[in-house]
Amino acid sequence: MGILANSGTRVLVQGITGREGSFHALRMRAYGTKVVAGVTPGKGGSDVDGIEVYDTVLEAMEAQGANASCIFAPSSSGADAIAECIHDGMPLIVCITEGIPQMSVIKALAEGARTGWEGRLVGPNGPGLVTVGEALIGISPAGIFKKGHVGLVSRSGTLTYEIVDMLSKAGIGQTTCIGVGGDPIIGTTFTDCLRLFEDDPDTKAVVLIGEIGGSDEENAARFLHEGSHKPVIAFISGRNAPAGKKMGHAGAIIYGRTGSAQTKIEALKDAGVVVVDKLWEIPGQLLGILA
Amino acid sequence: MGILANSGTRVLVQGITGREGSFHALRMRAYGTKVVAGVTPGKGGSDVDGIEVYDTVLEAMEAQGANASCIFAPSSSGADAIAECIHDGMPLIVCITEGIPQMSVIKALAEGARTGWEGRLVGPNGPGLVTVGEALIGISPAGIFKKGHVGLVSRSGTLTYEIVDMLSKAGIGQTTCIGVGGDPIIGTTFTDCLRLFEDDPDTKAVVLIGEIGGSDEENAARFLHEGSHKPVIAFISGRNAPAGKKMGHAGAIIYGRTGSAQTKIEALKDAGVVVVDKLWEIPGQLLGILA
Amino acid sequence: MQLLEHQGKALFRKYGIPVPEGRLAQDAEEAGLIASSLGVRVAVKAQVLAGGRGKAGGILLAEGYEEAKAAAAKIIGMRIKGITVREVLVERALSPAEEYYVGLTVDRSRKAVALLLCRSGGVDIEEIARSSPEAVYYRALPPNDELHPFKARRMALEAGFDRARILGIGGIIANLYRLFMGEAATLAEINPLMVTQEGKLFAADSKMILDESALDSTLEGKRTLAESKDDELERKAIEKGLNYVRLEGDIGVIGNGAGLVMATIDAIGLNGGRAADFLDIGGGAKADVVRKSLELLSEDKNIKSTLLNIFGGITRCDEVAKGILEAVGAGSLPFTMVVRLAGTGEDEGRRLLEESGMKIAATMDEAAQEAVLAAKGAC
Amino acid sequence: MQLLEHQGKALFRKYGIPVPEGRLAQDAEEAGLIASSLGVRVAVKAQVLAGGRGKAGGILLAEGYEEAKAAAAKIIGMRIKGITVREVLVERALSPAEEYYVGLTVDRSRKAVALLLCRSGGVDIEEIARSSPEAVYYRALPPNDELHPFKARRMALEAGFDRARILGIGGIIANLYRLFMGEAATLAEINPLMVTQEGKLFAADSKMILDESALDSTLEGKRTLAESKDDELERKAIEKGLNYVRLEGDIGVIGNGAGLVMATIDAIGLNGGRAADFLDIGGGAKADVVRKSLELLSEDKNIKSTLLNIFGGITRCDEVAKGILEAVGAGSLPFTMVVRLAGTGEDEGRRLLEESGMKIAATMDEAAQEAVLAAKGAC
Repeated sequence: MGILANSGTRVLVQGITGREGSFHALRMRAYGTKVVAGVTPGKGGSDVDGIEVYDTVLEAMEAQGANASCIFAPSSSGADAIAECIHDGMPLIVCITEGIPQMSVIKALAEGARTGWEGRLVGPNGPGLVTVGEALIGISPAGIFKKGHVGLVSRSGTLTYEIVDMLSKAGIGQTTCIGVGGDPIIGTTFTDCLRLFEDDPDTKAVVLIGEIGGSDEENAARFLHEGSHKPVIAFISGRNAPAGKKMGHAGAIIYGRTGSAQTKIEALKDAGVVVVDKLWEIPGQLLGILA
Repeated sequence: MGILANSGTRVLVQGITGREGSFHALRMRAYGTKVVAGVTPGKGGSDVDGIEVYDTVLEAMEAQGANASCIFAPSSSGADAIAECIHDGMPLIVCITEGIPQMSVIKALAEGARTGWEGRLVGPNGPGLVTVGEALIGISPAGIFKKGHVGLVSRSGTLTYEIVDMLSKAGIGQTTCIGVGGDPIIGTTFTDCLRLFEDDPDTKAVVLIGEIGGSDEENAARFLHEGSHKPVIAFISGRNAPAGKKMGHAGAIIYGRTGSAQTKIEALKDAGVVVVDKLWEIPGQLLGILA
Repeated sequence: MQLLEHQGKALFRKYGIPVPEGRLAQDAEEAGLIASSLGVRVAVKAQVLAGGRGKAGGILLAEGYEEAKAAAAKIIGMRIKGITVREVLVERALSPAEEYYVGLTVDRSRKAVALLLCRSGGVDIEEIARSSPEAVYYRALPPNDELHPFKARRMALEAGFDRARILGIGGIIANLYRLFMGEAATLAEINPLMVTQEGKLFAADSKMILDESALDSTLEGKRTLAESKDDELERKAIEKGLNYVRLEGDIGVIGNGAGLVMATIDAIGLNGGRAADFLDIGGGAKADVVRKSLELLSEDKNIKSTLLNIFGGITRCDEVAKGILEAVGAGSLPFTMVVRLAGTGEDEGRRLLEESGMKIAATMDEAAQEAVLAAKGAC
Repeated sequence: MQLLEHQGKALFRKYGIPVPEGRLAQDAEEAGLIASSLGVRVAVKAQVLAGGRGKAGGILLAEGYEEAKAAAAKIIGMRIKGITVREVLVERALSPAEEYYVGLTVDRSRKAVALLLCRSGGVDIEEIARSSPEAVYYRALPPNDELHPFKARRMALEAGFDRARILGIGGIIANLYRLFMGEAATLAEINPLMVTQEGKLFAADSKMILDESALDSTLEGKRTLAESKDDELERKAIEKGLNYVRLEGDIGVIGNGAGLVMATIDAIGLNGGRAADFLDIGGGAKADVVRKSLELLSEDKNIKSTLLNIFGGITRCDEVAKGILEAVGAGSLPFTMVVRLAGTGEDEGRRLLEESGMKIAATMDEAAQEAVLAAKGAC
């Protein structure tokens, strides 16, 4: 089980003939992920170690039944890759590409809403996701994961690896670990993931790794306030970061009392979440909960 | 009777506080047109010789039941005035303003199509229309018209006056005279007007004044080819104009064998239209038809 | 406003469409220097707004300083379809493996942006469109702010373009669309879009028309517009704010409204004469516009008689009459005046002109006949 | 990329948003000349990216050459929130009748463009938003290429703006939206939008942030970005392609991934230290990036120890180790190095460093403690 992807997920890799794309496509396949196709415009008809390459997403979906895409595109064409998937009704899009302009992502998602697209975008600018033992979509190092009952959702890539490594070494396995992406505008949010974990019978507890900026953590806290939910342990990084000068009044007005480490921690605590001060306290807290 | 507007049409004038707007609003009212409101943003609450002014089209429609708008706006805000009418569901928009970028008009009409607007735009860059004895919307000189049974549709303002004057002096009255506008992108076409005249019991014959460029005359000829129709007399100006260098290959490819005076004249003749060589032959031809 | 090849290519560069390396030269010497700094075989291309440059000898290949200088010396000063060549574009010559056609234009009937693609680009595209219309791919695009490259790639595939090149071609089509919308173009053509022997893509020529209504009505916009005119009088007309096009006859034409002016030109034609211009004073023109118009036509030495044809609506005939008298008063006109006035202010206008001894024609037909007779008499 | 007031106002001008007449001055003399050429009362305004300029004495009113020169002399060289003022904007001083607030920003939660309007502009807008949130008009706009002025006027009416001014205000909002979309802004504020005693509208201040991801990745874009940084080391970092922010402590921090770097800074804080910077080498960094990063930190004289914290995913610990050794080899580092390596290539990386006598911390917590101790020991 786990969420978003499993052993039945048929992944296509956009940008598969690039250096990063081919490297990670083969690593994903080595993990056991069903990597069924690649897309690189102009390279249709070739293959990457047996994975057939197509010119368009539509061709790859029709020929190989791909139902998830992992995007490794240069930043200048990342938004186009997302838009192509949305246009063709791709159920799951995992975008690794960083440096995509925010407005391009807003436009692509608005177009999806307008045309009734019912899929999900994870990222951009994230490490992707892993449903342990079933499917690895993205760039996470495969060796750190261990199958178990903790779901993890994070805005940061390396911090996720750090924590997953700690958990696995402490004997705490995971269901699905998701990096939602570090950009201001992302598809799938903390709240979306918490909702999905709520319905996953294998997940017994969730680790949430937030950071300063935006209000995704506060939104998650609001969701957790409503009704009962599985136990959540959170860590917020950036308490010692300087107050962001970037938001301007408009940001301050919209987000109001959100965005700082303090507001996030308080909101989550109010919602019954255990918020640890130190990263390395997470395994201990989890062992207490899962015991 | 006549088409598009009649004595029941309630006209609002956009840009009514400007020099042209106020001048023509009062001339229209003097003709007998029901000029029920004006719109000039920021001047709401004032009046022009008793005609109340509003800040928005919506307010004018709600307060005065306006169901047609005549736009006198500077070229830089003409497209905005059209867009405002379309947004508020105005049934008839007559746009006098010239110099509106083509793409703005294309976008406004596309937005209308997208949102299900069922109204009609006449113009931009035309003299408007007159249903003789009932409503004058636009800038045509009132004195030249005479009530009767000929409909007239033209791409040119002054040429229309010239012909209407000839007709009236020859004792030939009109139902409705429409200037569709001289811009490449216009709302209501020759074909639209011919269709409406076909259903107007008062109109016995139609005069069509075309000119070189585009394919609106050829499209009208195609419409007239289908089934029987009221008699049409046409004149095409621009036979001696130099061949347009402006269209490029793309224009030539799209319009194919259209656009020149010759192709227009041939197409109309093929559709059973009497095409006169000289403007001043129109009254004689009409007298023959109406006799 | 139609752009010269090098102006269009500057816009191509701005929007990321690859063009061959090259620069504009004002004289032969400069052309030679550009060629030697490029260090490759170059094309020396006349910069004029006339079709058929190549056939007229306006494009020559050259290598090195001497050859390029000689080629430019041949081309600069040459007249192509009546226009004198003042500048040449010197750019890297390409070896085409394939030539495509890519065009965007406003489709008046469909009220949309039309994308046209063809596998066979180059000069014969219109012939191909006529003889085998199925070879030209057509797509009406919604007027959005963007055309996604992935959609452009699919259109290129549907048009039968080489699959191996669709990444580059899709980007070029998407960028051309951005240019089209961003610069308010009504026509943007790359013909040919060249695929070199090495598989690289280049816009080898440009044809661009910008919507004059969308140019900022600033001095800057007006100057650009004026610079785009090859004809001296057309440039002056823009500076004076007049809507004027030079034609090739000997009878001046002034009227109010484009349709009326064209009909007047036709009436002259029907009577065996040829118009020297198209000059529309528009609606509601005051005396000074009429005076400026007559002054402009006075500079055209070909004009033997001038027909001024007014049907007054917003335009008042008495204002027009005042303008004529101002022009006559400022110095005698170098041509015979034939005037026809009708509509608003007709009586007052006639009175003013008749007082000064000028004759007014009764109808448009009569006016045209008189103007033709006067031009012939002056020969 | 945050813009200075005068840079933002240049964009306002480009998009037709009225700003007070004025120019930038690099020294007091120039400021005096601008004031005397304007011939009116002027505001002399420090150009720094810090809030509260006015309260800090960075904005002075003056009239004529002498007063303006004196005001500029006071302001240039002044330090506001740690930033030295290098330039002043000298512009016509306005007499406000009303001050509005107009702002556009990316709304992260709604994934939309947010328009914010308030009848009470000026410095206290945030306070107003807190105390009477109903006074701030909010509207999420779809990400189209245009916001019609008529819609903007209706929003201004809904926000309670003066009905007599909505024509101008609607145009300004629509133009600000064009700017926001056209320049890929993530924030565009006019605060205050001033209505003068004469009823004219002016953007009296600008606050603009552009999306760095949308800057062309050309040298030009990078240079603009570098120029936008007040800090010398931050400018250098951009030239070297490093993602660096200077902080105020004495412990250098380098890590891979923004979250890990922030967590490292927090770990230092929990152990009683203060970080001197945020430096993220990103994913898959090679040895040279690590070397460049250490070289950059070597230029910060405040740094007493540096903690390099790597969890290898795509990034290989052995590459990182090589980079450290290159930096050490190129010249001894002016601070104590504390290294923590985990993940991909950990064993090889440890071996390389231990061979050269460097100690590796076992955990992140231990590494933070060591770095704090080292910094304290160096005092």
